[in-house]
Amino acid sequence: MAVISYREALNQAMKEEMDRDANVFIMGEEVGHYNGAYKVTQGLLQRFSERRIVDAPIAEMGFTGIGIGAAMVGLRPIIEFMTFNFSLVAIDQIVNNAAKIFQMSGGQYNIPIVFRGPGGPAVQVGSQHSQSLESYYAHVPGLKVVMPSTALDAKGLLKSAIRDDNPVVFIEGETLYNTTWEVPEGDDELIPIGLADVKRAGSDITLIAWSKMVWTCLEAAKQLAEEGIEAEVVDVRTLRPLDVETLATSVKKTGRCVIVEVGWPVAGYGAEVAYQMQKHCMDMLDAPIERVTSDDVPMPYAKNLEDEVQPQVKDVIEAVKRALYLI
Amino acid sequence: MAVISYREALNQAMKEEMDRDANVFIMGEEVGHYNGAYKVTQGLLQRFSERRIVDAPIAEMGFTGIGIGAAMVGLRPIIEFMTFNFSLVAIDQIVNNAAKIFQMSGGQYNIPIVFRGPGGPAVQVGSQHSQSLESYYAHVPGLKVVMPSTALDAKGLLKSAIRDDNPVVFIEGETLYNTTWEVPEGDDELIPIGLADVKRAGSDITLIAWSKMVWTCLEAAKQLAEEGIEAEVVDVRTLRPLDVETLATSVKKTGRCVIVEVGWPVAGYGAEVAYQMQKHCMDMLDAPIERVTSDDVPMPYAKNLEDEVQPQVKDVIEAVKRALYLI
Amino acid sequence: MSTPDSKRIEQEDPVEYVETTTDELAPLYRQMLAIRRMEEASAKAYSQGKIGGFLHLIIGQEAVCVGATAALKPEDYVVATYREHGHAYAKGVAARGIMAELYGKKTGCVKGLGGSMHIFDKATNFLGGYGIVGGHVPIGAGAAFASKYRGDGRVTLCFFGEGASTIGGFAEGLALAALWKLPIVLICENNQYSMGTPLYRSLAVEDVSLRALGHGMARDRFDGDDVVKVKRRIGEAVERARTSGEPTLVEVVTYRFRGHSMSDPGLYRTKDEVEEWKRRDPLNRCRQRLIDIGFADADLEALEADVKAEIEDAVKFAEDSPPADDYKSYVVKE
Amino acid sequence: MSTPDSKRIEQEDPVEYVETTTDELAPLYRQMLAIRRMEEASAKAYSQGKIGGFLHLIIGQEAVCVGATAALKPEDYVVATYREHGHAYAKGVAARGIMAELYGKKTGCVKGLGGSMHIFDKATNFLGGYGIVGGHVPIGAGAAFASKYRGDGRVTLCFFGEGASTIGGFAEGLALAALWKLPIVLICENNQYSMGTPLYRSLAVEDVSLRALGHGMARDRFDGDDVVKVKRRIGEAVERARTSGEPTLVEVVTYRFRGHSMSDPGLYRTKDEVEEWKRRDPLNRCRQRLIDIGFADADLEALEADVKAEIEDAVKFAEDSPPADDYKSYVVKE
Ligand SMILES: Cc1ncc(C[n+]2csc(CCOP(=O)(O)OP(=O)(O)O)c2C)c(N)n1
Ligand SMILES: Cc1ncc(C[n+]2csc(CCOP(=O)(O)OP(=O)(O)O)c2C)c(N)n1
Ligand SMILES: [Mg+2]
Ligand SMILES: [Mg+2]
Repeated sequence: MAVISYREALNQAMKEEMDRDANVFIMGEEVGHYNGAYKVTQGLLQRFSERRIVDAPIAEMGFTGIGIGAAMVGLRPIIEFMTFNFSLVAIDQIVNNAAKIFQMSGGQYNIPIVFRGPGGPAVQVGSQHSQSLESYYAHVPGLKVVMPSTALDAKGLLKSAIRDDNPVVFIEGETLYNTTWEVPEGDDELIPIGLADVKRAGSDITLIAWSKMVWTCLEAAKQLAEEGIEAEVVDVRTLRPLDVETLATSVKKTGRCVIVEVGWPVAGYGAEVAYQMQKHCMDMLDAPIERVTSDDVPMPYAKNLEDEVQPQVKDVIEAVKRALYLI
Repeated sequence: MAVISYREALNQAMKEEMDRDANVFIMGEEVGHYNGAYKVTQGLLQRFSERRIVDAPIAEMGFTGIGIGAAMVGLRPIIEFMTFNFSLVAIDQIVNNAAKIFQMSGGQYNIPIVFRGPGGPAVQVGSQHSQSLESYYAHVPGLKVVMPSTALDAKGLLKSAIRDDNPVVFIEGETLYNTTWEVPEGDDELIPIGLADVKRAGSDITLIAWSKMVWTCLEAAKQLAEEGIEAEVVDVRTLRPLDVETLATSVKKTGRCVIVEVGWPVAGYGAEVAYQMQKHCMDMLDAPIERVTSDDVPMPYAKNLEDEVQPQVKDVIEAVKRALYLI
Repeated sequence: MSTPDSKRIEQEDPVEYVETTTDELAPLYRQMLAIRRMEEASAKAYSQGKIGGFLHLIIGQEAVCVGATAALKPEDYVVATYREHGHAYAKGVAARGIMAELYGKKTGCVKGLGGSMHIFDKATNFLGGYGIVGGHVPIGAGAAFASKYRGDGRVTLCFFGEGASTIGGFAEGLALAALWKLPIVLICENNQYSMGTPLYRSLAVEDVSLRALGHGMARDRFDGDDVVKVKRRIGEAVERARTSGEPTLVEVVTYRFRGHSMSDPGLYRTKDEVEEWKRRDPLNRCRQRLIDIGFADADLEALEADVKAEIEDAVKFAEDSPPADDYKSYVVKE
Repeated sequence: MSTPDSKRIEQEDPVEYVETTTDELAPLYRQMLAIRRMEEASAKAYSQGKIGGFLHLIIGQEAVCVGATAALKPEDYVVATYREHGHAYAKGVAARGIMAELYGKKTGCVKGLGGSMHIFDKATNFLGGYGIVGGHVPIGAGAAFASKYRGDGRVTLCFFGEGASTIGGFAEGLALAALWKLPIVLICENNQYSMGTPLYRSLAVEDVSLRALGHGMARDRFDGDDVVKVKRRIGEAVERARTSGEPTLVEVVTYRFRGHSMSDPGLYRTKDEVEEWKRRDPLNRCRQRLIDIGFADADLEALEADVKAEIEDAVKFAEDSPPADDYKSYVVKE
């Protein structure tokens, strides 16, 4: 076991899978010579050459479509969005082509492709560069959607995504790249897509989150523990398909549930989780399901406002107390 | 009062508002000489000339952005998407520009614009032309989202949308254009954005729907009444901002709730409605909230499959009976 | 640049036919005729309510897809729009599978899931018909990218209408194909209308091939009346792609005889205009040419009877096939 | 087309200056200098942690935005990218408002909500800085559309980088501006890098202005060393837009001295390359030219002192201003 960063974990996953399968290649802006805008592809150009690490011009719709076309005929592209904010100019390709070609072709052409890059708010980059688009992708049949919170999950899930025969939208936490975690060495520690993970056990309440908000929940749980409240933290990890069972098992056990997401509230992915939990656990719920989300506003630039807008540890703690009828 | 079609109602709304305000113009593919792909703009070119009824080439991103730019400097564009399926190539303009310019400019530039056109499944047009994207738009702060089900609502709400100082995404039912309803004559019957509408009163259960599914629910309610079950049908009408109060009042009264939507289930707008209802009505709920949605698949072409995939009256009735613990 | 009043089509009349032989021309004529009959049969079935949704016919444009695909090898790829029945057939997709698909049957080439706009066939490397204008151009570039990646020497043809030339998907596909020198031929079938919009109201410059200039890409432009000419000129571009790996933007000027789709009466064109084009029908011309260069009457009769039988068989097959019955197995590949 | 080895910039050296007077040049120099000082001050504040997020500086490119906007009337519109502090200043936005915005203060020109990438100012018709590459080109075309709709005689300048020339938003804006003859000047600031990517790896043809050919649009291309040249040449395009309502695509070859943003060390360029361009610094050249054509030493000193005071005042204003405090009032207009 080695303690490595989330960034390094992603880098290893791609390196190992590219070593393993010559059909895997990476395409995106600044992924090669620049080593990636967030340095996730560091060193890969040197190892794999320009043929397999393809620096693309600013044409997300174009290179997303190129990835899909290449996947149709058997390659296994990894398309990096510099950030998922820029995937909006390419989303038609993902929703209308990547997700549907397997169906439209009556099962003849499957699309083994990974769309990856950072998503969710960064720091002080303003409203066009700070948004969480996971609900857009989770909405679409034909896609899988993965959002790992730790280096361990990042590596194991990215490897699974690359080996998956379907399009996988793999959204990395823009502020998680420097976080570290223990990750086994070698290349066989795959983590299957579609499984949630209990990141902390607890009996009083279930906190459900994904990506960066898992860390926020773990910190909240730690602080709550000091007050004698034991929160279970369940990391969704895969948004599509959702592991309803693991989530519901926890909620049935604790009888209370707070869903924490960094995105906008209305029709966010948290609403789906809430629906599933009320449906599967209603009889066991001792309080309404709470969501903690960002405020329903475009992200402001000023740091103080940005912090106010996003869910903080204190907001999670407050929601937990509301759900426990302590306030 | 005259009985007019949904199509005619939309046409009247635009005609009246264009007569009223010289800053209003319509831009989109085939809106002028062709009178609209669905003939919603019939006759407007003759009345208002090419200056105000602008046939655009196939460049949704371009003409959506042109609308936004024109709105910044004071015009009031109505941008027609031939169908909302094609809005996916322009969604970046709507999410990142239309919805955010008011905020990004610190309140200096508001964007009075309407994006309108048919949405939701048509008949046998396959997966790229049959999808319900309302949850994408409802997710975004800065937008308003309207989906009228009747000619009356269509007219009154479109007029309000055109007069609104914010971007309004106005999604028409692709299969509703020929439906008729009583609509008062003259031009002052505005219906405010943000109000739900009880389309049928009932005491046993609340059916919540929007657009075409309101009709499905009304039919289900009729059939249920024959069995002695009185369903209240609430038409959401405006998805953003959602009129939680009207919905919750009904659900608290009936104690049961079925949400019916024609789109995909996962992270659909119905999930948001479900969350709001469980949050506001949990103590008054006698059964878990049910959703009836389309199957979680891309839309097939064959008519028999297409019908199977979409919510039918019988599916609504079944869900109602489940919620009433009758099955 | 031109105005509504300027002559919109530069067209030699009479056609100067390209040299050919009956051996070369007869199979091309056969394909064009089969496509014409298939399209007519589907129009009939549509009006009988047996085919639903949108149905975009290619009648009048057959020489383009037939001539172009004739320049290919079987392993080459073709990508097309929603107006793709002809392209699929020309690439080798059986009329049975296409017709059954239009009928929404289980035996359709995509099992009744796609319908008219989404014909796909892996066996013949037909990469599909797509409904979002311009969205398939990057897909085609992607297949070409794969060929370059593998060095497999395959070429991709990507068809689109002139109406697609204003949309970003086309522009990005063009830019990337040029930058990366992808072995693709981008074929603009300029049928002079994008739905009800004539060229002069959708394009600042009606010569779409000029877009190649800004990207240093090879280009060509000619009319689509003579299927052999199409085969030769596209053949040059295919050769360029195959040997030097370089893309070409080719514009072929053509005309659709019918409306945009079955629901469009086409009122935006004068009867005279349509009649004038019908007079130059590339199918009739091809037939005449075949006779002129010495194809025997008996052979022609046999060929035409054969086509008739093939399409009748396809319709019967479609009629008799069981309805589509599975929409769940092709969402996620297990 | 060119390769990595070909000479990437055609650049006269020494510059052949365009005729001018001290009356014309002094205010242009003043603006360029103020922008340079403002950028330097913001770089400093950024490294002190007082400015956050991305900070894209325009140092080295000042002659372009200053020369171009000098060709405008106050009622004309300007739209720009995330690298827009200079454009905003040149259009008349006060340094105080810009600097306070970078600091995220309540007194910022967009109240601390936008930051470096989103400067807007209605009073000066500055329609904003945008973060999605190419996404603002249609916005600019929209302002021009409004001018045409109203016949108000205004002209819109829309600035973007050469890296934006491959994206659909640019292509669609270009096509529509050409088709509808919108009074806009599309100005490509070709600073030869798009983040770390040099021209030859992002563009098949390095002359972006050639894209105009496919749309029958007027075009121009020149280097951005002499602010007066920029003013004259953009002035011609502005005049064309104002009088005949026709758009122009103009490419100005320039260079950014700093990295793409503050977090980019710019390792993809050689020191020599950067030094060579710094030697030709348009700001220094402008200053020298001003002296050469007879601007008095005392006047120059006074001008420079004035600029220094203005920027110091702006920084002090930003430092002293209260933090942003309202993010709720500007989501929906009531
Ligand atoms: C992005 C997008 N916008 C609009 C449409 C609707 N539409 C379908 S075909 C068509 C006209 C296309 O014209 P052209 O490209 O010339 O091809 P043709 O139909 O003439 O073969 C339009 C507007 C669409 N399918 N996709
Ligand atoms: C659609 C989109 N893709 C990617 C980015 C990330 N990005 C920001 S600036 C930039 C480079 C732009 O280069 P250029 O257009 O030449 O302008 P310059 O920065 O040189 O002024 C990139 C890739 C973005 N903001 N938007
Ligand atoms: Mg056409
Ligand atoms: Mg640049």
